[in-house]
Amino acid sequence: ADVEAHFAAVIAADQKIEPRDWMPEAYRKGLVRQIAQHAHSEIIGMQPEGNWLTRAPSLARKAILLAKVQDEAGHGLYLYAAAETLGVQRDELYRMLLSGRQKYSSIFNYPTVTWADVGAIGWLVDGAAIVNQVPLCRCSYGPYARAMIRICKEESFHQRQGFDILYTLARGTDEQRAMAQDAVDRWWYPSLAMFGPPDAESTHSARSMAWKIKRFSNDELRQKFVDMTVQQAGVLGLTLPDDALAYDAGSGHWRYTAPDFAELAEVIAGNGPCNRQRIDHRRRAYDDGAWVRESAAAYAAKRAREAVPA
Amino acid sequence: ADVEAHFAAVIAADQKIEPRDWMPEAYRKGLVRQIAQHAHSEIIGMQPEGNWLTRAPSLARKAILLAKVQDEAGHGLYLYAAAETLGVQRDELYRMLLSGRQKYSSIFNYPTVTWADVGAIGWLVDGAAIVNQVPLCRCSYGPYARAMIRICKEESFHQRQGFDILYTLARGTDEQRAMAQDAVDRWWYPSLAMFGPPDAESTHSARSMAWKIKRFSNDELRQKFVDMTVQQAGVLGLTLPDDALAYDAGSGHWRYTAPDFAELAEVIAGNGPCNRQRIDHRRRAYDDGAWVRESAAAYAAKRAREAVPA
Amino acid sequence: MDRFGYLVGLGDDALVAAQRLAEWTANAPELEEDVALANIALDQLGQARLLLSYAAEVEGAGRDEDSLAYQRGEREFRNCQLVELPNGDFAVTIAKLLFLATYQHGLYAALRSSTDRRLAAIAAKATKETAYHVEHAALWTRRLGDGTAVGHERMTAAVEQVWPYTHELFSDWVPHGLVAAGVAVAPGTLRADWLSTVESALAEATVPRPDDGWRPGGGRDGVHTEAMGYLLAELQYLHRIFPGAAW
Amino acid sequence: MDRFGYLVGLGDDALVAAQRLAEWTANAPELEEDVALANIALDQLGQARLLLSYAAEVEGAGRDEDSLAYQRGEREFRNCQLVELPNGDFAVTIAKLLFLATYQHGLYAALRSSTDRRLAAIAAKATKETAYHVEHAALWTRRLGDGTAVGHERMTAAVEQVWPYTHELFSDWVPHGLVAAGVAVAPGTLRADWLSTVESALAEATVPRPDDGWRPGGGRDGVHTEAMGYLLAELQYLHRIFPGAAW
Repeated sequence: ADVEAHFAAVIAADQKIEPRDWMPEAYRKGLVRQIAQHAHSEIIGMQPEGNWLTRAPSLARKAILLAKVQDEAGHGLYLYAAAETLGVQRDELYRMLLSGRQKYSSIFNYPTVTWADVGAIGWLVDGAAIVNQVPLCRCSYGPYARAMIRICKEESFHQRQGFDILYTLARGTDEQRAMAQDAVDRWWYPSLAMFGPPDAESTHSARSMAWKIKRFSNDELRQKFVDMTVQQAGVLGLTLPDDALAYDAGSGHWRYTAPDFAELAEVIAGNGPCNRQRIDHRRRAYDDGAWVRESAAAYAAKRAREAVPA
Repeated sequence: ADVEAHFAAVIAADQKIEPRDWMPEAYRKGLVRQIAQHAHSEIIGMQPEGNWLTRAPSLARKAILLAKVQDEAGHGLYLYAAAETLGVQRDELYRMLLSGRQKYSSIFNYPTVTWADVGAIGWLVDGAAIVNQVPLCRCSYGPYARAMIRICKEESFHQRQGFDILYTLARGTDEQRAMAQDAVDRWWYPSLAMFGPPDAESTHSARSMAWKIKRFSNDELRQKFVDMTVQQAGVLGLTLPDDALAYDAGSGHWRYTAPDFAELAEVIAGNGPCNRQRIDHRRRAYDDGAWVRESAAAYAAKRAREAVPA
Repeated sequence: MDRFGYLVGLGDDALVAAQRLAEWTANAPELEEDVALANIALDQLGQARLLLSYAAEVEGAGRDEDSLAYQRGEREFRNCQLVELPNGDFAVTIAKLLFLATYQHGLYAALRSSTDRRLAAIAAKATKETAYHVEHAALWTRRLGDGTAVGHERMTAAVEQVWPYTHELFSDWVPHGLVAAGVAVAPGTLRADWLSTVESALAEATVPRPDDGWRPGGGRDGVHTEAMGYLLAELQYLHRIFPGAAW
Repeated sequence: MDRFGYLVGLGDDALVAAQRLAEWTANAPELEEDVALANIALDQLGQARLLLSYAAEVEGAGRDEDSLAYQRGEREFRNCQLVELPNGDFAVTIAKLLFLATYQHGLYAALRSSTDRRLAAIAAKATKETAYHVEHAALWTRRLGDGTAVGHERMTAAVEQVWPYTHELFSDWVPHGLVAAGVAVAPGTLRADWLSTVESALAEATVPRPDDGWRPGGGRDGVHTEAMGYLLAELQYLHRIFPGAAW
């Protein structure tokens, strides 16, 4: 059909598919799933860092953290809006999050145990997110690509802030330095796992590549992240917890120990340290807020009726 | 009538009226009011000190404070039991507390702002309570008198513990000493007000005296407390916040500035710093616990039915 | 109480308000409100930082915004009790914000012509920010008060619960010398405008304006509600563990 | 992990349990329960003090029960996560207590014959105390589980919520050398008796025994749930402000 040819041509020409364009149902569904999961991750991701808002150790750090967590809510909003261009409703997606039918990034199922974890999340988790997301700025679906451009800018800001927290701690007292190293030790492998299972076991990937939603394989992105992070760890003066890390002059890459994918599978299956807590938290906020949303809707309806001339 | 004569004779002989004895309705009602108010005070009094249970600065102090607050709950239980001998139900009295129809001691409507307040409550508030309560051990109503004997023993223990907290603080760092003095400054006049309005304005007193429920007037007890406390303040090395304090060699008593009875009246009327908080707290505990009490009652009823032979 | 104390009083109001608002993050009834409350918290925190930094300079004892925020004891905090009250449900938070922001907006608007130029500059920025806070709180007061029956009931209860604590905003705690010198504003002079704004916001929301009765206070003298100690323990704990460390 | 670490692990369980139970004071569903929970909290606190004091002596580094309780960071606390979980409703508290006390009772009963005589003496006292705790929790489990429909529903939900955290009680965290020396008990050996007691308590209460599935852990390595930081901030704040002061 014409529409199919048009779709294929746009993809081939590295141009953008827009909401009104015809698209294969699998393309649409895959995108909804991916964008929703991405949006959910932003929203759930507010919790581990939000955990330190009231306890941040300086007012400047408190302000930066508050702005960051606020950005995450904002990212969630852009992304839900991008998903809505594909004919779904935010509330519907949100309920799928709450009921567990849609996922969010498993990285947010680990607890933030100390203040240094806020730094490690910024440096490692946002760092990994950026490596994952920068290629999405060129993704074939226009609204998603445009949302990602905005998000990536802010994320790289967040990553620098996380780096800066760790940099300060690493140059602080012995206890602060130990706190920073401990956080890196705990967040390193979970961050590596953010790139998903190894290419050999990855589902969805081939078609996503063909459709130019995904541009690099999980292992390619993971390698890129390792190469980048090893350098930065040197600047921080902190150690990555992998004795096997070694520069391979031949490939120009750092060799590393792969994360424990069995653990990743467990966390994805719902058995990470904080899965229940994270979803319970969101459900509680949603349920506690029901009367507020209902009252606001009733108020809006009254105003709308009044606006209609009698 | 015979019963009236018997009642009068028992009172005159300084013996005890017991639950099965005839008593004037006003005697019974007055006692119910007084014992209930006393019980309510123990229960509400758990809150200001309970406020420091999770924050006590040493494990030894935490244990002592926990035992003390537990004693207060126990005192409440004895006293409600004493009131029940007069033909009322604890739950009925408790609901009168929650609805504001019965009072509790106004002293518990002040907040515990620092750890030193726990010391000041023990020393001054429990000290004043003891002065008030020791004569009640000889009160004409048997169950009340016996409850008071047990309570007074524990209270004097509590008073020494409070004194010891302040003694330690007064010999500690400058900040600790200042904390102790500040607490004494804030609790002194409210403690003086615990003895009630000046004799000239006191209601209930004359009849209570005649019936040997009350043995000394408000002002007599207040003076006794001042004389005792001035000595102890000297040992502590803390200052009572009254420039007019002076020893009167003629009377052998210390002259002092009377508390602000207008403020006392305000607090009694419901406008102390914590009146609403204290009652709201109790209501919340009562309401939140309703399902628990109901389930326990249902369980007990099932067991009782099973115990009946078929 | 001097200029330092005045600045600290205003700064503590903003700091404690920011701390309470930050507690809402990831707990708000909808995502847009997570964003909005974080925004308001950020504004309040920004005001607190400007005021406390300036206070520290005025004092000239080598302190800074962090030593003031993290190393004072509860009895040295000069905020009104209104801001330290627990968040309660969303209606209580909105009532607190409506009353606080309306007060702050009137205060900062007046302080724009303070003879203290640094304070006047802070006030100019804060006037704009608090105008948005008032608007936001008033909108939610209407949405809750004039929405569903449940919303109306909760908003009414919240306003009644918080109202007594508004009296302290207008208590006579500011040194008369500072007022005479045109540095500060006498709080009492702000109440008429405050009342008129608040009363019309409540009227539009069909929420009754409570009677004036109980007037708790003491915050300006460092006597706080029992909620304050827990707030400070959370705020200060980490900083206090490592005295003098940089973060 | 050595004898010091073992004692600290047991002591931290008791300390954190006491802290959570103390939160109930003046909040219990009835006065008798205020008394009972305070009693249990006192027992747990007493055990914590004996264990931490002894740990400090064993360490020989000049620390005492207070420096261990108040001056360690979160990552140094060795308690299981079960005890740090927020109190939740009364059913959650009872479920936590039933599981903890049953474990402690079996543990202390076994430790009465520890080759470490001091520990054996502490265990002898604690065995009696925890027997009462188990009985109290089991009684309430029946009252809630076999009382009203609401009680049954809440007790069932509470048991399901807390169950996963019981696995950590029996994790292999105790140095095998200590076990071999007869000082300590291998936690895994306690589970069979624990299960039998708990299963019959649940059965009598008509509460289903949850399936084993998720097995959170980490507490013995000092990796705690996010609730722990707030608990410690409250516990330690005052002591930390005045390092070295006597109280």
